[in-house]
Amino acid sequence: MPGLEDLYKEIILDHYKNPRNRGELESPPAHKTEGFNPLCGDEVTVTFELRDDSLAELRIAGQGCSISQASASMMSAAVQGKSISEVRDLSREFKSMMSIHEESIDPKELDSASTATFQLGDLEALKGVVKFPVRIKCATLSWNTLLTGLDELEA
Amino acid sequence: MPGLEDLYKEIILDHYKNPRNRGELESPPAHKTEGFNPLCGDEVTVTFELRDDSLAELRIAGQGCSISQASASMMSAAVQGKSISEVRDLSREFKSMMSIHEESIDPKELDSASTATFQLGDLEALKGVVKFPVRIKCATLSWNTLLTGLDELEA
Amino acid sequence: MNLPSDLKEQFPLLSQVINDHQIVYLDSAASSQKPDSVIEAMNDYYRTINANVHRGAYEIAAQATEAMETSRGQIATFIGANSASEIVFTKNATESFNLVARSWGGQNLSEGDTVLITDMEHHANIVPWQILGAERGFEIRWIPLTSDGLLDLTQLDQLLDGVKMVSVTAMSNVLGTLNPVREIADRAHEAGALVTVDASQYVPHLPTDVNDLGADLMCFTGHKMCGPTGIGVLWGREEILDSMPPFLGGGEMILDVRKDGFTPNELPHKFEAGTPPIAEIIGLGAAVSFLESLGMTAIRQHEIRLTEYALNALDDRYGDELTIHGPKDASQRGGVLSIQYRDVHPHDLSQVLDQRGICIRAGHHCAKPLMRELGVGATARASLYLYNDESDIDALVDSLEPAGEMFAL
Amino acid sequence: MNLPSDLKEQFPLLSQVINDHQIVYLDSAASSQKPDSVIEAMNDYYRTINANVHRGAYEIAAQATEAMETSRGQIATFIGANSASEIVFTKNATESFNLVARSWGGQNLSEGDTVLITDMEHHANIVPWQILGAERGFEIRWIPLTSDGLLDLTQLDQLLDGVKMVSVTAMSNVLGTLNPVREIADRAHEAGALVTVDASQYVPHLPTDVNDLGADLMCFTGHKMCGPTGIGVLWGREEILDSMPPFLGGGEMILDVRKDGFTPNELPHKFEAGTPPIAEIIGLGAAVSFLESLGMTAIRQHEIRLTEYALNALDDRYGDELTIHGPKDASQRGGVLSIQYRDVHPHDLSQVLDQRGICIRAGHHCAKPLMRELGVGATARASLYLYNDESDIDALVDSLEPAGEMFAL
Ligand SMILES: Cc1ncc(COP(=O)(O)O)c(C=O)c1O
Ligand SMILES: Cc1ncc(COP(=O)(O)O)c(C=O)c1O
Repeated sequence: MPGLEDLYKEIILDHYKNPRNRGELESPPAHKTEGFNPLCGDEVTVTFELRDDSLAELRIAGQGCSISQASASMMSAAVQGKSISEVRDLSREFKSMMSIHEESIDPKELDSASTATFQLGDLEALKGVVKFPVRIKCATLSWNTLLTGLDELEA
Repeated sequence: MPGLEDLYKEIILDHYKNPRNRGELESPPAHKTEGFNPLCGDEVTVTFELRDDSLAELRIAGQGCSISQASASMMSAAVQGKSISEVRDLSREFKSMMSIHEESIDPKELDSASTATFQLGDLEALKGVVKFPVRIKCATLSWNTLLTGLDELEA
Repeated sequence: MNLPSDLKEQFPLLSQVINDHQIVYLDSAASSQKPDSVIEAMNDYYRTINANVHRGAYEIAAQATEAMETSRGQIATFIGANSASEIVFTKNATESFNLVARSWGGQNLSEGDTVLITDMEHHANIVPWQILGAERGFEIRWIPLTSDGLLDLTQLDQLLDGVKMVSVTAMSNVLGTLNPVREIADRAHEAGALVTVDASQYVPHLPTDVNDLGADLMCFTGHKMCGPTGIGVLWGREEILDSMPPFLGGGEMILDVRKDGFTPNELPHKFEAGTPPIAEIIGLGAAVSFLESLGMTAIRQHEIRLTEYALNALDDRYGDELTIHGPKDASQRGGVLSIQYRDVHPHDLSQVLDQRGICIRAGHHCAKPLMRELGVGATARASLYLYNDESDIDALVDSLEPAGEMFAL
Repeated sequence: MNLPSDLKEQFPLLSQVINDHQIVYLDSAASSQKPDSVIEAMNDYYRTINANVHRGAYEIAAQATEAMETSRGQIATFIGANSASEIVFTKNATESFNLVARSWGGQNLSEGDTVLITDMEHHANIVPWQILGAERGFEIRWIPLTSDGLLDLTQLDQLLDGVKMVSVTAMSNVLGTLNPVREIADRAHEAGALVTVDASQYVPHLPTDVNDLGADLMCFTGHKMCGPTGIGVLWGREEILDSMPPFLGGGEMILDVRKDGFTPNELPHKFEAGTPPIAEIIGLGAAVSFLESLGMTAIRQHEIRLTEYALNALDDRYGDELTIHGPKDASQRGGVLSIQYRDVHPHDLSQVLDQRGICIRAGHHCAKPLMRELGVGATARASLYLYNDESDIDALVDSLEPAGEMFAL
């Protein structure tokens, strides 16, 4: 049985207590997407603006546990300013790290994740969440919400 | 565990193999009622004619196991020619004999049954059926059907 | 009368060791643990008389049928039903509510009609009405709450106007609130409405009598009352159940099937389609025997004492740093404690507690409309049952502080 | 490959002594016996990880959830489903059919539409359509039988005209007939209809692959396949299940509940309202493991051999005095033998056999329309499973004669 220190790394608690890019952009012009975790009631609101195919500005609002809040904060720091395709690659890499059943992942995704040149950086700290399967959805909530937002804009 | 000899008395097999009052009266003028046992598919058709408040004529048709057929045959012999109130008393007496859970019987019924002056006669042979609870409905099917028929006429 | 102090020994799971700690199980509102006698009753069934019921002429089939029907009778007695045929077996309380909504509601509710529920209902007593309501266009009205987490009945007469069915929980699974079901039922009946009671959190914990409650229909679930999973109950007054059309169709629930239609069976079989959860019914009968052997009054007294102990211990230790949703008085509530400690998120709290072998539940507890009323996304809920004791509460109390140190913002 | 010859030892009930005879269980078409491994899997759950699933952050709740979802995956693999989310847990096959009729049928069937079933269906695949049909006014059409108890497909194209759903049993629980499901499915699909398969008597006895069968939806039940009572399965192709509205409403099946409505959850949870039959799901997983350890092909071979042995032994001994409904060839049928011996009534026959510890079933087997086609009120049905052997057949054969002497008219 993994210990709490695997889950609650110092950097995670730091992002939880001092969340980056907190708030909501005015929408429109920003795009706004809400996500929620039906199991536990966590809610997240992602607002962002695209400029030249890049995530120029992004803000996070909502409520949730330390993992969901820290993950959202880390994500915001990691994706701000990146191009959409970089964001998608990064999200694949992150979600593959968050996957307990690697075999159930789309092989195409794994492939591109393993050849991705990105560094997860701070996000690596969330690796320990995989050992606590019920918390995985907390960590992926903000990413899935952002991806939904990007899909909505591209659709 | 009771043995087969408790169930299949000689007189029962005799009624089964040589059923009395078998057939159907023309209806109308006769009254006709069908009954069935949902558990096992037994079916019985009772036709009878009343004259002066008496069961002047009665016939039994249908299909079923030895117990349901013998019980129907015995009933036909026992009730033919009797007055309606005699038939009702007899049926109460019979059904009280067929009851495993005496406490669940309507006390009024028990009362009138125990003070009834009728003799069950041949019908007593069916007493052993009580030891085989799943067969009780076989034995009471024809009686219940006859009672339904009487109720229909009186309603 | 007190409960025996060695009760935990009868519950095999309670001797588990989790993360080097003897388990402290404080999640009985989600599902209770099972005593040996319940597990053994089902084993006995499978090992000695397993056979399909109601249709077999052979010995073990007859015994299985008798065991199942004996359970039905026990459960009828346990809740003060007038006869065993008022007890309909379902798979859980949720199915019982769907049966009521689809069968009774399908027959009686259409546009212009109203169903009255409350802001503290479990999804099981909300969504079935919403599904039918979307088809039929009737209104669902909600009894609001006071700030103490009680039902606010000041406007009840207006709320009852035009209502055909009042469906209300006897005890909240989030707040612990015990509702004045009898009062509501009397006023509902005066207004011409029927009353369905959600007794999922009530039957396991308090002496229950359907006539005292004034209920017309009542739903509860086996797994919260020391019984197995896979078994629920719908009780209804005979004339009401008799008037309702069948819900699920199939074997057992028919008298006859022809190509052009079917004739429904008598109660309770009319509502029990297909092979019933035989082992589970027998297990629930054993659970009822177990509860009766302790005495429901003694169980209730034990839970009041323990709830009081918990409320006091938490208040003594944490004062204003800690809030408990719902009524303050232990005699007005069940042993369900939704705790807000500083600003520690329920998920993080339960994670820290788990590390010490303490099982509490964090989430919306299938009561999202209530969460919105409380203005929270989730609560951390500790809930008690007959097997809990002071040591369980002490473990809970001692574990909050470290969580606060870790997570307070 | 043969089955181990000491298989009976794994089934505790089969060592029972009934009326001074070791039990001879020949009623597996009604319900199968359970091996120790299935009973123990449920005991383990209750004793070590019993907790409500899907919502708990603590250790045993996570383990319970994982055990339940592992079972779902095993069952998906066992029947060749494309993913675990195509497996919906119900309480029995009957509920599965009601789900299909109410949810798919409610969305797709109205006046002018037709559902095609067969003359050999179980009530579970008749009455749900009749209930909805009475509300909606669509037609139910029946595929007739040949005198051998096969489906008469000569008029299938005409019968398929205007049909939206074909719902057919893969194996009759009365005649033993194995139906050409793939052929029917192909022709149904050509005609633009979907296909639901009743695999209640098929999955327990033959290797099953939903894609090979050509099914769109498939229903089966746990208690006939060495699993516990209280658990059934609906399998469906993902896009079909996705298109269907929820059936029962309550907890688990929602993403969100607001006062003005709810948002359904994803598959398979959308169809699983309330606390699931957790122990039963785990028990069914153990049953699938048990069946896989023997091998479904070996089970099928064993049953063919034993059915042949039975058909020959009965014919040798009784010749024209005995008729068996359904196909004569053991490879065309399952081990379900509806016997007519002289004019002994099925009830009397089963009673005499019970006296010798032999369990067979007498009745209409929840197939009253079929009984009418056969022109009988009931049949005496002996049915085999993996644990039966020649000695069971010998006991059956030897016991008919005394019954004949007693009852022949
Ligand atoms: C062919 C067939 N379909 C459906 C069923 C219904 O199964 P259950 O009673 O478990 O719902 C049965 C068994 O009773 C059956 O034999
Ligand atoms: C108040 C209340 N009602 C209904 C239910 C539903 O019970 P089940 O999930 O067993 O159907 C629950 C428990 O989850 C509950 O707490």
